[in-house]
Amino acid sequence: MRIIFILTAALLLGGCYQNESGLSDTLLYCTENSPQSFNPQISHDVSTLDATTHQLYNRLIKIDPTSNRFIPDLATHWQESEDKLSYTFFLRRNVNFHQTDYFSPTRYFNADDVIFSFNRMLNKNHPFHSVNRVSDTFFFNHPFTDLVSDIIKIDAYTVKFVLDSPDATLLANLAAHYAVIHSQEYAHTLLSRGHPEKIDFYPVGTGPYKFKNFQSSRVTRYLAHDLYWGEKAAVKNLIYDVTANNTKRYTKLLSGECDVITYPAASQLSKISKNTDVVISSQPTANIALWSFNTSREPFDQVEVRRALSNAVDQKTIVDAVFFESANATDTLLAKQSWAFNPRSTHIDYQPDDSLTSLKETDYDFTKKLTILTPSDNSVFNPNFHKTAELIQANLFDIGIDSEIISLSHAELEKHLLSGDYDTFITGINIHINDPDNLFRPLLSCDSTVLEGNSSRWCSPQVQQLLDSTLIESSFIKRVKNYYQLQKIIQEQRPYFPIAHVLRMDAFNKNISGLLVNPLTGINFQNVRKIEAQ
Amino acid sequence: MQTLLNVSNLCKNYKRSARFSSSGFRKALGPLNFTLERGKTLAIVGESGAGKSTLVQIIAGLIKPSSGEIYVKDKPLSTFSQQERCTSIRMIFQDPSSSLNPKATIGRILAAPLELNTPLTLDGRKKQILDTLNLVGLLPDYLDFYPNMLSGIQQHQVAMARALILKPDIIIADEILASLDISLRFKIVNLLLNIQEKIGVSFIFVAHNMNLVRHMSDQIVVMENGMIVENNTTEKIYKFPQSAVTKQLLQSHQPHYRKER
Amino acid sequence: MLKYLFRRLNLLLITAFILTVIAFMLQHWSSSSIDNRNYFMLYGDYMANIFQGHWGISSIDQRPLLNKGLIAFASTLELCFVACITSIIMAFPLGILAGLKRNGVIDYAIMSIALVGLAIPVFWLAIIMTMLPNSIGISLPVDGNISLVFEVPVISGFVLIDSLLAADQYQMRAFSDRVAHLVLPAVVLSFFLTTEIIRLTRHAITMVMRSNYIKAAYAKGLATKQIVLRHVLKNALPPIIHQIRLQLSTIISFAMTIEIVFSSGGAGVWLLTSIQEGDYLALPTAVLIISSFILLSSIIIDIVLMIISPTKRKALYADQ
Amino acid sequence: MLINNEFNEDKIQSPLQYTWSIFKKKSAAIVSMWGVITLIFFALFADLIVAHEPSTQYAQNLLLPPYWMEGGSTDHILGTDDLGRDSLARLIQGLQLTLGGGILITFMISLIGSVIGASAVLTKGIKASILHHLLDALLTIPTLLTALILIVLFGPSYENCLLAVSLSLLPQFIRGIYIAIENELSKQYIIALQLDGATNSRLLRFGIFPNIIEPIVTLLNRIFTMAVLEIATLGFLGFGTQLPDVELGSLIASSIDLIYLSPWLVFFPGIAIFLIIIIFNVFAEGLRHSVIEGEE
Repeated sequence: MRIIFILTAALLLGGCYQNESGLSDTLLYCTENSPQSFNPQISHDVSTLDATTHQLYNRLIKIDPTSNRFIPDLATHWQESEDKLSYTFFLRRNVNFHQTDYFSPTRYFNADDVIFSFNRMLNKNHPFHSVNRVSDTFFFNHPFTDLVSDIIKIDAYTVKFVLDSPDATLLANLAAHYAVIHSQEYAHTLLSRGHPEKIDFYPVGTGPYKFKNFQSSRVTRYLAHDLYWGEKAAVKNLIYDVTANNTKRYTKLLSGECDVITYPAASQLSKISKNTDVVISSQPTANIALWSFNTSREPFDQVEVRRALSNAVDQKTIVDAVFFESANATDTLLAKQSWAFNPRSTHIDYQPDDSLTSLKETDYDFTKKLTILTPSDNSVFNPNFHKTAELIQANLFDIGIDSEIISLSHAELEKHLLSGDYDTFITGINIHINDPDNLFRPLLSCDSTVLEGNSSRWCSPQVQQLLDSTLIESSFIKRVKNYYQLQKIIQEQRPYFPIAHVLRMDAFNKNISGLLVNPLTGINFQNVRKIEAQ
Repeated sequence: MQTLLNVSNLCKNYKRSARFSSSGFRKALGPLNFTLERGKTLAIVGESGAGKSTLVQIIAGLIKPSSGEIYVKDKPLSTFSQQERCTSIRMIFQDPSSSLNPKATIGRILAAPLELNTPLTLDGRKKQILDTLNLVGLLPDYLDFYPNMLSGIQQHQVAMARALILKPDIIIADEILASLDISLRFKIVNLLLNIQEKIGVSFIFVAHNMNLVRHMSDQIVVMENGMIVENNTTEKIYKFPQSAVTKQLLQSHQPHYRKER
Repeated sequence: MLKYLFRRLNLLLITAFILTVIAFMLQHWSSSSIDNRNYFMLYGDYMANIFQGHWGISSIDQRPLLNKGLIAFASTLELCFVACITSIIMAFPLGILAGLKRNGVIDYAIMSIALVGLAIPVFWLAIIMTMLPNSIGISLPVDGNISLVFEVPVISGFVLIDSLLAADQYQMRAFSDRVAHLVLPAVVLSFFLTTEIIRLTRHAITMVMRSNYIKAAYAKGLATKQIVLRHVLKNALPPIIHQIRLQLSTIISFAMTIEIVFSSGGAGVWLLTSIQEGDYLALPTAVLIISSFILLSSIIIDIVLMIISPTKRKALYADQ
Repeated sequence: MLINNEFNEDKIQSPLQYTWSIFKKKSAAIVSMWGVITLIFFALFADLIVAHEPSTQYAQNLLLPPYWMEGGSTDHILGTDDLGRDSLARLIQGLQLTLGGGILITFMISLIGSVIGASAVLTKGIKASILHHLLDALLTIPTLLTALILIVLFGPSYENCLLAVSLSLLPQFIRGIYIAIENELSKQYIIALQLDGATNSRLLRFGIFPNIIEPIVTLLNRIFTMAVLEIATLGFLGFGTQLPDVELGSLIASSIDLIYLSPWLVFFPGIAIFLIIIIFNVFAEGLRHSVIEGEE
């Protein structure tokens, strides 16, 4: 009898169980990946940005999400010189760095911190320049590092950025995810302790949240920064939890184990949108899913073959079956909302018969097995690579091309890509800076490697020249014109088959308010409020 | 005349319980000495646990003796090949219902020893089987039967046929009567005596029942605690029992119905 | 008794030796270092390291593998333990009922349920269970060991105990949260276990009920309930415990699968992520930890059983 | 003792025939036998039965529900998946690999296990003792762990998955058959057969094997059940069949993201596994009971 009593008690406990995440001072955010580091300067994956940019750090300036104008952050105001070669920033006073278990700041934020933060990226002799530098990561290769020639400390609260030549993108770059301000004092402490590498894993910043701990590559805990200079965060404990499976994430949102989830499974969006307890935030991004042709290999070096293959793929079905409502089908690399988008570019439709005819004209070898390379894990720009590959495979089969899907894990994939032993590759690219150069350069520049994005191994002198000249072009009209021309070339040449522009999706319980998602720089929890669950 | 069986200084010491001993006694045996002549019947009697079963199992070749030797026609048994042993000594088990393979027909059961130990052809085997069946008084119809379709006494007859089929010199019968009804016991005993008369085989009987033993045997060995306490002709044992055990056995005139497992 | 213990110990040592050889080969393979010394030397070194507690370092987070493995396995054990208790509570009455009403309607009903329990793949049942919060509105957690709100320090490795120890910080909230997290996985696991125990109980009951002393008890005029309580349980328990011992590795296997579906931080998830991230040294560690647990516990069960019922000694010899 | 000839023929049934005659009278057993036959038939002749190829994509029919539900079509009886492939065709393809694998494993294990088990019983001594300890050691490694070890060593594939499952189940079978034979060896008719001078192989074939059918049926049933469950589990975890081949477990894993949208894609493969095991278990149980009754 006693046993039955205990059992009943346990069941009752289960029945009346109130989820602990119901507490209004704690917010659980379920992401699909753990951050690679806690410094957006060296890692630019979506998870790192979501975890760091708006939570741990501030930048000098930021972009107002509604008006798209630059507004003050750590810099209260700024001046541009007449010759457009220098910018002076006036810094905010009485800004506190985080007080944590591993560091106690003794001074406020000042110009030294700005200079430290940028010199780490710009100055190759900087003691922190090579710290934690895994490979030629995106940022350290970015042309921005070449454009700024010097950063001068005028006084403790004034800094001047000096450029070699006028650069239209400087402010955009300073508002970008990686232009965060670190503490110079903390860096020096770490150097003297002999652990400079900790700067990227035990972060200290000025943001509304401070780092508490990071457990078993799954859970990250933040505490509200109670000495924050601006409006303090309403939710005291912010917990990031990695739940890789997107169905599981949604299930956890329903069971109350997550308050906010990133990228709910695309296949479930129609169901989720019917759930009145859940709010979906969806934002267009410039992130794009692609199918790239290896142009360094026969027969994909022929533009006719590339166009014919593009003709053969039923893009609409792919978008329906893989992305459901989480992406907009596209025929161009650049997203429609970009200022450089060319609305009059040529299009290619799903025409398998035409495709077959033109392939026959090019003497395509139908006996050869075409390889479709895919990553084995999913990514923000494609919820299901393998499914995409299977759909393409079926389309190719219809026109008589036999193909083989090679699905590889991250490390294997890199090896394979570098060897160049592939015909086509299903991939995509994340864009964090709202400038066309950020899309075109990794995909199309001769200097860009396969791993940086140029998976079609594309290199055309004409395109390269357009890319380089447009970057230093100060006339906006001229830039737009150049990009129009570039898009025209690419639409004809087809080194990539663009599949869809992916939406940034987040879902959260309806008791959450004030959540801001910036598709470029990540999620922002600063103003989030949570109504206590009944 | 040649001695058919000569047991000389036979000993068995156990370290552990033997795998095949169903009663599982752990006592040492011997040293034992006795002989058996052709066409005669030897009865081994004693209380249960006296070592009768072990002794006959050693003779049958199921257990190896620790020391001593058994001579069959003056030839040591340890030098016998499997075939020679089979054709000279055969054993009838206590309970035919468990000693006949339930998944084999009578024909199969009887053919197996012939196939394994004689060079006979198919026809030869068939003839031998029919002859033997006839000898034990069974109809040839039974060849296709399975053991569980036969009555208890028929099963006994089959078991006997299996022992006889190789025309051995000695047949060991290990308490075969214990499981039978009193009327059937006599039937079996008579059958055995008839067979002995016809083919001149020697019997070794294990029993506790002195009654039947007297009727059948020429010679009696009385055992106690692994030793022979008395070994004499049936006449003398009955008339002048020497040991206490023998006297006690003789006094229990009433036949036992209880089955020994 | 002493002789039996000695024999069992002997068996333990030899089996443990074979296991360490397997683990050593795995270790040797996965570290893929080229060493020209002979295998005996290497094995000696490996064993020396094992005995000193140097089981290697995880390549994922640089924590000692032994520590990680023990913590993970503790969580698996906790699940197994809770599931065992739940299923014994559920299965015992059912099995007894089926055994008593053998070949009746109740028996058939219970045995059909038991068959269903055997046939349902655990991972599938687990998936269906994770859908519960959505479909019937029960608010039960479907993921993890304990809500992330609680930062329970690892003391014993058993989260139930640790969450109790953290009571000064969270009162009983952490503990009840842990219990809630165990409900669904334990239900799934106990589904399979219940099946097994029902079958065993029923069989044991039938065997016992057929035996003479029960008939005698009936003859004495005792009521069925009394007989069940007095004789049957006492006699049916040893074979059931014995069978559970044999099922131990299957139970742990299933528990690991269930953990993967519920992403609870146990041995299953630990191994899966380790393998996916190329930390193959986790495998020999897991083999040693889990196997030595099974080995030791089966020996303890054997000895306990032998103390309970000395007549079973012979059966234990034969390892049936 | 005259025996009428007709009566005689009627009466003499071999144990096999007798068992069959008992089996025939059990309706559940007969139904399950037809179930087994149907399953195997489906698995063997899938191409002839199902109108669709498992890999053909019907782009205009994505995620169709089963035909009895709203929006379903009789063209795709169990609906289609997210690529427009026919669910039934894929289910049957999965059935082929899961059921086929289970049967193959059971078959191989019973062959190899019987040989090892029998030779272990008949050659007592050091060899058997080594085998015992090795089995003891292997039995303490959970099957999932054995499978993971093999898959790490040789890479994930359907063949390796089958190998892993076989290796993890083999010790159980050997143990079982060892015990069954050992029990049988102490029976008197085996001793009698040994006295007839039977060789070991003859002893096994005529003496032991026909008398341990019941424990063998139980063992095989258990091995088969575990094999199917483990193949599916490994497939589910991604260590079994690799795409584009599907197996029931991997079918579940690949449909799990669609569980809110098209739950039947997860339900059906699970139910298929469930049915396989239920049908084979009822069949084996019927067989076992018939054997027991036949012996009584």
